[in-house]
Amino acid sequence: MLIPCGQYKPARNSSIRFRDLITMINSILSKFKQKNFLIGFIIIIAAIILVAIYKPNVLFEGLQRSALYALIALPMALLLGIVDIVNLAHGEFMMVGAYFAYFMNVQFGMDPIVAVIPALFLFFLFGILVYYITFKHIIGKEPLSQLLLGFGVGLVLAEGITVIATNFPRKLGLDYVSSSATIGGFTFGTFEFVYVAATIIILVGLQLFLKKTDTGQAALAVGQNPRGAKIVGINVQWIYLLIFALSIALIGAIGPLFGTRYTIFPGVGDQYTLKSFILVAVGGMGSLNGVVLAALILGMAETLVLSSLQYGKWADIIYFALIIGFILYRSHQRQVK
Amino acid sequence: MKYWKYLICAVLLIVAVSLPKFIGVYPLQMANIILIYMALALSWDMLLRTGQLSFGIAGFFGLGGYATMLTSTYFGFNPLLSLMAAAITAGLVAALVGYSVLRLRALYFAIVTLALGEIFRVIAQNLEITGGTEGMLLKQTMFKGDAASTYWVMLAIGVLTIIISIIFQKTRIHYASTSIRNDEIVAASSGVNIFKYLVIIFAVTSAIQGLVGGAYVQLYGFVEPTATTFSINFVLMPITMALLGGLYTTWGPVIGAVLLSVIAESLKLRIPYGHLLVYGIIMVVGILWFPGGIMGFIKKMFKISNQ
Amino acid sequence: MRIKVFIVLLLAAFVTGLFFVAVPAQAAEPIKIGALLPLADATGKDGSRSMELAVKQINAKGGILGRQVQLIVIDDELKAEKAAAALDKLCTVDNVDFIVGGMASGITMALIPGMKKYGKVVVWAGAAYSGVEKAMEGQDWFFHLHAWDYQQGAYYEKGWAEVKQKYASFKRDKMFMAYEEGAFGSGSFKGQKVLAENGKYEVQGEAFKSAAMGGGDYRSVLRHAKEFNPDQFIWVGYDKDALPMMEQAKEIGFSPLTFVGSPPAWPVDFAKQPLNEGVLLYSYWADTMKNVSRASKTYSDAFHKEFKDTPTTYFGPLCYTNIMILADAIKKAGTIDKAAVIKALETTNYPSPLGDTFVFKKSNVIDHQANSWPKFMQWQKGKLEVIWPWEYATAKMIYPFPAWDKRGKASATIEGEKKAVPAKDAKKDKVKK
Amino acid sequence: MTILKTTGVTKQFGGLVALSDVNVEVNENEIVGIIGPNGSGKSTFTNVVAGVYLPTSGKIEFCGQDITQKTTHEKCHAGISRTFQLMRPLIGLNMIQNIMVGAMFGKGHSLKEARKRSAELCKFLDLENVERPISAMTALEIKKMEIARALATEPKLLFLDEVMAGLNKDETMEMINTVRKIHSRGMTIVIIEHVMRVIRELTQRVVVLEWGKVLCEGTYEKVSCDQRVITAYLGEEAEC
Repeated sequence: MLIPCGQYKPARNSSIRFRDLITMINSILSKFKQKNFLIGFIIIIAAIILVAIYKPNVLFEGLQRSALYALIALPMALLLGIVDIVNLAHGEFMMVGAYFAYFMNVQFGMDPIVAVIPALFLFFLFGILVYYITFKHIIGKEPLSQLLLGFGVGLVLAEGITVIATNFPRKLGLDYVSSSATIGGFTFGTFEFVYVAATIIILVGLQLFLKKTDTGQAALAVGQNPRGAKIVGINVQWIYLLIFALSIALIGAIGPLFGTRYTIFPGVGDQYTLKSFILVAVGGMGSLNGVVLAALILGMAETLVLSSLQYGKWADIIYFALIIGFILYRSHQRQVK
Repeated sequence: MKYWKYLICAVLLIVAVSLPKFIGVYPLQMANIILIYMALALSWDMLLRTGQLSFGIAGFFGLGGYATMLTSTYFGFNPLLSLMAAAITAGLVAALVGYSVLRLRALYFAIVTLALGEIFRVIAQNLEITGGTEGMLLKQTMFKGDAASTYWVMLAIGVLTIIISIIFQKTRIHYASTSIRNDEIVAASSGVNIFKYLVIIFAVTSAIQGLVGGAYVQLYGFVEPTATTFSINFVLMPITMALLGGLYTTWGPVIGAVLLSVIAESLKLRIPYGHLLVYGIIMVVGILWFPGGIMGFIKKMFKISNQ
Repeated sequence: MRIKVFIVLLLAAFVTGLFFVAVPAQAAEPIKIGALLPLADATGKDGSRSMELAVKQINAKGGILGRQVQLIVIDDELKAEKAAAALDKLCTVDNVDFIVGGMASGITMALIPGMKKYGKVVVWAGAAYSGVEKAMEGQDWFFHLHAWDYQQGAYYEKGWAEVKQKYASFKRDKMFMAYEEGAFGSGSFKGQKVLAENGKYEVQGEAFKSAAMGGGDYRSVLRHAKEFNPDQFIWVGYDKDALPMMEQAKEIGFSPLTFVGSPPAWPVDFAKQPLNEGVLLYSYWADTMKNVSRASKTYSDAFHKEFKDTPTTYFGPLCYTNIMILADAIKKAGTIDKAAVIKALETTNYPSPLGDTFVFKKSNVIDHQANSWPKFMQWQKGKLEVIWPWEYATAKMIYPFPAWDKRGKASATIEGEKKAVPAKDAKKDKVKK
Repeated sequence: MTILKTTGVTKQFGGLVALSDVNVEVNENEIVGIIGPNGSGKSTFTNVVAGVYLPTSGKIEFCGQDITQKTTHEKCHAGISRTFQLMRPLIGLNMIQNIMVGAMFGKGHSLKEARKRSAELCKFLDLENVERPISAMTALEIKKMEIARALATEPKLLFLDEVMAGLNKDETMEMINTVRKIHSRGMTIVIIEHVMRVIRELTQRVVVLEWGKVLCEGTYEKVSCDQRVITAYLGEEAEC
């Protein structure tokens, strides 16, 4: 076990059993019996089919775009949704990761996708360092101070990169990022499916971590009630440290993937911090699946609107109106309950 | 003891009002910037006292800016009247929007206010009447840009904000917002009409933000939706200043605004390249030293010395 | 008690601030020039370095009128209120004699009230938005170097017409413009629509979110462009959009006859990318111009010697020109008196590293508009070559834009494409000169 | 005279039925005790009547008015006030300011008047040194302060939700006296309690809840000998 958890040891089988699978399927099936869920499901399927006929590229590109959003939002969902730490320097860590991959490529010819693995380790250590220097002293005090701290850390990272590498935009020229496939006269890019794959890997990995390991369970407990978790013997500081470092490691490792396709510059991260923040809120705090679903819906909707020529300039409004709508709807649901 | 306070305030006010006699145009311009951010930070803090975290500062700031621009361009309002229009527009819109949005709490409220600001921006950017993405230029800025007069207007706005904040701290609104922030169920059970107070406070603080936005347009003479008028800077900087200065107080955001603005400007003049790096480090160190903000630190010092 | 200490702290903070901010004014021995540039931006960095270079050169020759020149550059941080404060500092604290610099139109808008208030001679490098021009109507102290947006548009039309004349196979009946959704992009498209109406060709446009603003996915725009099947595709955006735009165009297999981009600068290492081959662009200057222009070579060499670097944006030579024009005028006027300097500036005739010889004329609105013109350039084998105007041409145009599937991994296949340039046109070229 | 009357009040949380068909009447100037094992719906009943939750079905009448759909603060204005099971002081305010919140918003007094009345309440409940912050107060004082905050709204009906929890024997005694003192001023009180001794000492009538239903009702003596109640409590503190 990674973390000494004291007396807290939930009795759990760490392997997925067949029976678990059955109960999972059963719980999914039982949802279909609810009328609303069924209607919603049918509408979504119908919408997907309609879109696929009307504009097949929306399906592929929307999926890819959503996957990128979800990918970047997941580490924040882990940190903010599970253990309630706001890290406004989220996007900046990704930016640093992308610069790391860039210079690994320029200096040593390392492929950015390979650079994900060293980035994962380095950023885990970096996360520990940043946690010990900064966030450790803030957590549990005034929660809003985290906003200022994150903003300051983000500024230091962005400006540090500016000092080291200037703020000229950089982009690796990689042949494979513009690879494409053609099906029946319809050409679409294939590289960005990397984002889809990475999202699935991270999502499943995090779910398993949270549900099937003692440490993950402890993290959930800390998120729900830090004081209670302390009482039952969980080492809360350790959990914070671990989750923080894990989140930084993940977002740092996403950096190289991001940098393959997008131009990087010191200010590239902050927009994605905001996007992730929004997705975590829309998806529901604490729900990783919700975040991915929110990314899927918002990304698809955005792509769909953009794909129509006249309304493209209103895409932002639809995006933000959807966000407000979702959050209001969810809050309404909560009240009804 | 009590009179001391008033005396000091009076002296400060006199010094502030007569400042143009002693200092040049550039320090006055800096004072204007400080007053702009101070009013924004303080108004944000006033809403935060109810526990509602708003990211919509830039939205209402921009809304007020556009209101000023449109009323003075199309209806020929004089500058002060157009500032009123800005405050009223922002306040009204906030009250209307607040009816649905103020049921939300915490991060959900924060994100929705942020999204609202973005919606205002996109509307301003896509309409013909607001000048589209290129924005608009004001024919004549207020008082023809006379440094002393504009400073007095800004000072009036700053003092007004401080007075509103003090009123909020001295009257029942203080009790309402503190109880809502601490425990909504207790507040409601004690008879606080939470929603009413939230709408009032949201409208008032948004009106202040709109007013400052209007003044910004009157000072610099233009609106431009993407980079300036709805800039995320007007969200991040006030929040940063209020947090560093100390929350839930009148003087915390004021101190934060003065300190951070002065530090930013002096750093810029001393280190032309990379001053933001130092600025970021100061922020991080500042919040690590004073986790409760500078005001929190001062209060703690007093408690220790009193005991 | 509490309030007392607090007041003391507040006053202490304030006094410290004044101490920091109020830099004491020095005796007015040197001629002072104040510059406003966004130092964190590539354009501002090139610009400020070039200004420093110009001032150094002037001072090395003994200054102007026997006085040294002092350059004071302040970062406008691309923030309107900071820029306005910086202008006030230049005019009241540093007591500069002249104002130069300027990049973004949005920032310039915030400076207009201040500039009018102080009425100092302003030689302004940047700002293309014609709204600024309208606001400056009748201000005799305002000298503007960069062409206004509508002037640029008209000039491009002229250029394409000349290209068409020269290359028989050149076609530009349908055009698609992808523009970033900010003022820069949408302003360009607005102008383009008017020009297309006059020029009687078809134009369609669509906005995209620039990577600078958090965008970076251009595929829907590119698909629309592909459906429209234009002869010419132009994107108006920033350096951050450059390479992903090419990659995504390749991804969906979109290669129009001419592929034009007009960012203010290009990303680091764009020159090394094989995808850039054949991309056309609008710019005022390229380093290769040292082969055709002596002024350009002098500047380029001096810059390289001073900073061991090559300017990446045309704001380098533009800002260099900015200082040089002003210095010449002061010299000619023999004084720093405002009216005399304005008179002298009006007679400016300066062969600039940008290629053009700068003179000030009346524009549609303002009295003093320099005749600086953008050029058509093309990436060829990793170098920016000037295509048009013919007198600065450093290479011939590759036409049509080589299709993605017809080029190998390297740019070796391009050689054959070059033959598409009709040989007979070489004569016309000479006649023009 | 009946002051509070609930008819068929039911509350569901998703699939969980927390209250089902609860009919309770409270008469003016009496002390009613509500008892029941953990999770029997005592606190939910308070929350439904005092307005934190709206009932799924049923009707709540207060002083002859239908207040079923009213919000929390409206119910407070109508005259229902309450304390909480766990201590919930407003930590941003000091002792007297906490009480002033009730006086100002529950009854609409001005700041000055509220301070005066709150000071009186403090005296009445033996609270001293009223400008202390919450951090400098004992548990008993906080409990008393919360009662004062509820009283400051000048209610017709006061709910005391497990007001004795966490107090030692002496403190419990003091609290019982305090409740008596409040009752002697003519207040109608509903007391939700776990500690049987308190119920025995204070109440005139007891309602027993189990699984969200009313099990039985009557005087303490009658209820405590009821076989069903004894089974429900399984001998827990129930002494005949």
